[in-house]
Amino acid sequence: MLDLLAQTGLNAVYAASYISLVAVGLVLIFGVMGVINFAHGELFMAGAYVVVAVYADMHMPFFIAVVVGLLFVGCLGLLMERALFRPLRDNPLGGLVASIGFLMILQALATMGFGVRMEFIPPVTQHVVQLGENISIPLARVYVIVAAIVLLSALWYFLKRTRFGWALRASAQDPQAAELQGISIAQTAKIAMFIGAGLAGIAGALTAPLISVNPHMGHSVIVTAFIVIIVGGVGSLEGAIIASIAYAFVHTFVTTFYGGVIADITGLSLMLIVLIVKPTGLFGSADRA
Amino acid sequence: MRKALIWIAFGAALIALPHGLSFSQQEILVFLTINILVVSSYRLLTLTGEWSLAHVVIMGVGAYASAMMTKNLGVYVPVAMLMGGIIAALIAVVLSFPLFRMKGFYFLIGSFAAGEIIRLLWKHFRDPFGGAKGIKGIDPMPDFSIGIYDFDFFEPVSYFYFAGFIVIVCLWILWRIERSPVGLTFHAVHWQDKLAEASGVNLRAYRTLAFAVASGFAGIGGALLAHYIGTINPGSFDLDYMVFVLTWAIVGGTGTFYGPILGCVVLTILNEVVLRELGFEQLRPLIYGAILIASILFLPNGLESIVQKFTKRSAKS
Amino acid sequence: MISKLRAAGLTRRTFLKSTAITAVGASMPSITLAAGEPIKIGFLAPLTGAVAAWGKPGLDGCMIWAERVNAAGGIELEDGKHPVEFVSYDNEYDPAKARTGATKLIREDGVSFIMMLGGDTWPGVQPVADKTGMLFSTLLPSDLSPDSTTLLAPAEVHPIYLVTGVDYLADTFPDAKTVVICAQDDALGLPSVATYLAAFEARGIEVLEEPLLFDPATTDFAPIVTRMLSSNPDIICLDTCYSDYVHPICEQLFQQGYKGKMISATADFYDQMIAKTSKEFMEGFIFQFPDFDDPALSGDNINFEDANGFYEEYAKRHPGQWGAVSWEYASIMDLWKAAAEQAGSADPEAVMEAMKEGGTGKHAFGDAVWWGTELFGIDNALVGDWPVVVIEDGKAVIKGFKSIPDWYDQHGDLLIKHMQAYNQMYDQRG
Amino acid sequence: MTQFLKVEDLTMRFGGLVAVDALNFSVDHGTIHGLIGPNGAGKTTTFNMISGFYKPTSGKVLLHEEDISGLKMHEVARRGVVRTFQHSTLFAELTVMENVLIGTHMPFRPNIFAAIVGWDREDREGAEGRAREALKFFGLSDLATERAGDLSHGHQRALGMAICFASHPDLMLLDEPFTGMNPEETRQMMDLMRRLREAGTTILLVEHDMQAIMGLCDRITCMSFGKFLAEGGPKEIRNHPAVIEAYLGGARHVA
Repeated sequence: MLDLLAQTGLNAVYAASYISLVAVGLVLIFGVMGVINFAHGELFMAGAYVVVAVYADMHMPFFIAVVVGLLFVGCLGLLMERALFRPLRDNPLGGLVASIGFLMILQALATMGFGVRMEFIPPVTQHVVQLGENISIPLARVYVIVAAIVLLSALWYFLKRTRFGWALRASAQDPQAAELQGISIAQTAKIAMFIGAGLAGIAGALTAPLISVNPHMGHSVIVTAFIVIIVGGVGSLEGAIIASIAYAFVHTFVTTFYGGVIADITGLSLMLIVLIVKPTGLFGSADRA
Repeated sequence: MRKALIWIAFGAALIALPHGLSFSQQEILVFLTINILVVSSYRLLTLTGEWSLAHVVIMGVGAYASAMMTKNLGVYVPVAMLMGGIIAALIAVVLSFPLFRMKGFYFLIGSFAAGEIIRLLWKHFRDPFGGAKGIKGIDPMPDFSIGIYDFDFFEPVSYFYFAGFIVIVCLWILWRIERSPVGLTFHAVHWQDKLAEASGVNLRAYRTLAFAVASGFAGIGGALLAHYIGTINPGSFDLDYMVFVLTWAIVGGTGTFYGPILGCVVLTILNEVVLRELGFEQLRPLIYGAILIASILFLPNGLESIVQKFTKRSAKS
Repeated sequence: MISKLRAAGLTRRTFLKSTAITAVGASMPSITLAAGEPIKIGFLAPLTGAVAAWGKPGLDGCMIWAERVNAAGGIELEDGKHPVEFVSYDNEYDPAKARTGATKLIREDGVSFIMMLGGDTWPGVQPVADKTGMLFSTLLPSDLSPDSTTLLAPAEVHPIYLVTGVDYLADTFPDAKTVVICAQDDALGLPSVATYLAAFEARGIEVLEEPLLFDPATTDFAPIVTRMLSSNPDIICLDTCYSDYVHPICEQLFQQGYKGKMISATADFYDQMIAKTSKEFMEGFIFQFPDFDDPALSGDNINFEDANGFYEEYAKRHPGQWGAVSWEYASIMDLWKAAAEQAGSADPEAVMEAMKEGGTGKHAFGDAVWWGTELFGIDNALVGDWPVVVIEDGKAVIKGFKSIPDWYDQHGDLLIKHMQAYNQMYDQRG
Repeated sequence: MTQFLKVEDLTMRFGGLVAVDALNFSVDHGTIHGLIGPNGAGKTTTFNMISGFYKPTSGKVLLHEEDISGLKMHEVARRGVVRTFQHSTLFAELTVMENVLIGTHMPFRPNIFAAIVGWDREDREGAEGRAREALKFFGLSDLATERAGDLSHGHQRALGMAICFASHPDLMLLDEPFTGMNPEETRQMMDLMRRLREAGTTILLVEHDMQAIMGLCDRITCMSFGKFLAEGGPKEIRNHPAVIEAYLGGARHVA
């Protein structure tokens, strides 16, 4: 029983890692751009397909594929910013519809380029770290966990310690005030979109060898990410990370002990309860709602 | 007088419409008619400024309720449809207690979560909801004759007349509500909720009223759908469908009563008729996505803004 | 107008003809095919969206089938040879769009036969089938019911063939006594769970836990695998899952150190599963869908026309896309073609009569009987032998064909018991 | 006679900050009552507590001896206490007429069923009549079809009051009604308020414009740093040493 608990805990840590990467990107985009990026799950998908192309098809090293995934999806983010969200800055619902349109296009492109079937990605490593008789974690999952910790720490440093980060946080809190202080909103929007999209892309790239890659894989990712950022409070990066961890643990443990559908219902119910008790999420403030 | 003539001509055109279409286009016309009710009722909800992602699931509540009533209790189909609408409205009232503690983005996602929970409950409880397979063999609307016309509700033309009649009655009610002091109060709640409240408007009550009325009509729409295709399942009311309703409303524009209807009609014809006829069967999602983006970029106020420009110009000249 | 005709006592058959006449600009159904005019076959399955993987590869297979048949001169009817042509309609796995598509294919395109994936989309099409008398086929026999006489399940008798795999397992490894089942919680997974439960019970294999149902939106399978392994089973049963789930589940089983037996309905792209785990781990994996280059499929008992050649062509055109649905639609066409040639007509009623003549039919995997009254309320499923496939040294090998009706004669009551427990009997599915 | 409006030990804390501290005063029926004090004295907070916009931390607001503190804004409004807002808080997208019609919400409560079948004609006509009356009273009749957001600043303030007036309030709470008005507009507005008082409406207003306050109010309550400072007629207040001290002291601090 103790083994089962420990193994389930490890499973939860992995889930928390990739969920938090996706959720933090979504929060960052919403904070700075003020739009709900419905296509975020498809950015995750795009990152996974980069690995299919670069690592599985072109046989480049996995590490390179992940970096390409980050850059490529980051650039997709820049494209979205320039072509969709910037012209629609005063039209948040328009941004929502545009991101839905973008989502459809990305899905269709993936289908055309790679087919409707799931993709094959050779395992990066088959090494399993044995922590006990019945407790183990595959090395590939450890990579994801480590990468998440490194990336999120780097992001934290960037946001709290650099001028860019300061500008980003300022414009997330109050765009008008930020503009008055001489912060270029266009500049911060670009940075936020690149980082936000890139995080989704790298999460997709890192997990690609571990999950089923198909054109519709983004759907369940975006649903999870929405739940997480609502529980954490929409404007809050810390909230998103803490909520990711909480959600991953609850969902993983309920899945293991009661079943997957019950886990989904539990996750959604928890989110509703949080919203009823504190309508702005655990770490959210009311003004950006 | 002239107005009456226009309405008569409009009615005659509607009656003649399905006879100019191919069989599959008649089928699409039936679904389009139902979707017009769904998107119009959605607009009523947006009048108070809140955008919900639960609307399609609540439409499903009406569909499930009506289907189960006819199947398990033998209720006469039109009565069951009305009851489906009422039950959808009641569920909306229940949901309003948690949901209207939230606003804006939180409401959007909160409503999504509430809808997903309902969908998962349908999936999880095979008895009575049929689980993932849903409900099959739903009683069709019983055929009847009105002397000059025999209704055979397998035929899309008959069902179009039936559904069209109900939808027009519903649209008329929605229009009356919007043009009444109640509708004005919805606008007030949207634009300045604090000032409205200071004038004695019970915000919560009006938000709930809009949510419940919109949900009731969505429920009737769901029931109309269920008794036509004869089967419903949790997947029939998923986020994809909701996204379509949302895009119809926004691409059409929600400033006017006819905006969302326009969006629904134009986008449905593009997606279901034009793109299929042109042979883009498997490319449709790509092109549809591009159309969404183009329309939102170049027509930020929706398709209705074209109509407005046109009517203004003709009013001037 | 049409409704008045109906009121005047129109039968199904004349109805089809009369609507075709009233259809403005719609071509006539192929019942009155001119000589040499192509026979149109409807393909009504998801081609876009999340379930497209169950339609698109089948259409690809049909295209190859049509080319091969047309190259050989087409289908021989009374009035001479006709080429065959597929008309597809993307139903997006939505019952309403399936209904629209069925109407279009029947009343406007004038097809003679419609192949569907079935499942959620069938109930939407059912009224159209009932009214028009059009002949339909489905891949999912759980769609069958006594209400629809013109729906056939001539290719895949999912899930009943699963019993053959369990039988093989029990015969070959009598020491394996315990099993845990996991399944996706939907129309595909549940009847399959009931079948496996019956098959394991028939062979005295203990099912250790309630089958673990997961939502089709699941991406991370580590928790489910952890749970399955916690009861230390001899066998893990993967039920009927999409390959999107079979692969990550196997990978997790491998990584969490599982060493026992595995049985599953499908193992599409098993070479990738081997690459993700190891040859040793996948050795002995039991499933039900052979590669069509298997020499056992060139045997005389096999009715699928040149299975090996078909596979070769498919693999050439769509590398890495071969799966169960790739051949199933085509195998239905083999059956249909034979029946149409026997009837000398493409008329749905005549073809169906010829197909079901004598209560037997030529199923892809051998001669079979039309069967299913007890389970489906109608004997419209073509059931006979089904192959048991085992992975040996990295390659799927047919280990033999086992008779499904024989199993049912012995253990039918078990199957019905478990089907009822999961609300999967035809009279419960309402 | 019972007290019309009485504020008892009213207190509001925001975190550690005490914005209003145990405030007591009362308003007599049929008077114009001013609430003044230097910046940050807690006038607007007091206002917000009376109107139900804030829930007081402690203390009571008694209307005809009924405690209305902590009620929602619309519940307070339905008891006859209707407020205006600082700045031009209006339904900017709607026409002037529609704005005032929303003000008639309470006397002519809309009913959705009557509205659908058309049995509310009397109510609609009544509401429209009342709205016209309100527009006429505030001299906005000619602008009825304009979009509220397009009005001049003075007209917007008047419209804000017209919305309030349309609901037949017993007590109007006016939040800085003269801000941004030129002397002529201020004079006209003062006349209107006197006419309101004659019609039996009680007015409680927060204002910075000392001249207007002194010329208009029957009684004035002065606050400073959240506390009650003094109360009396315009003359008493003008010469009250504590008031002078507060304003001069405040001025010094500001400077």
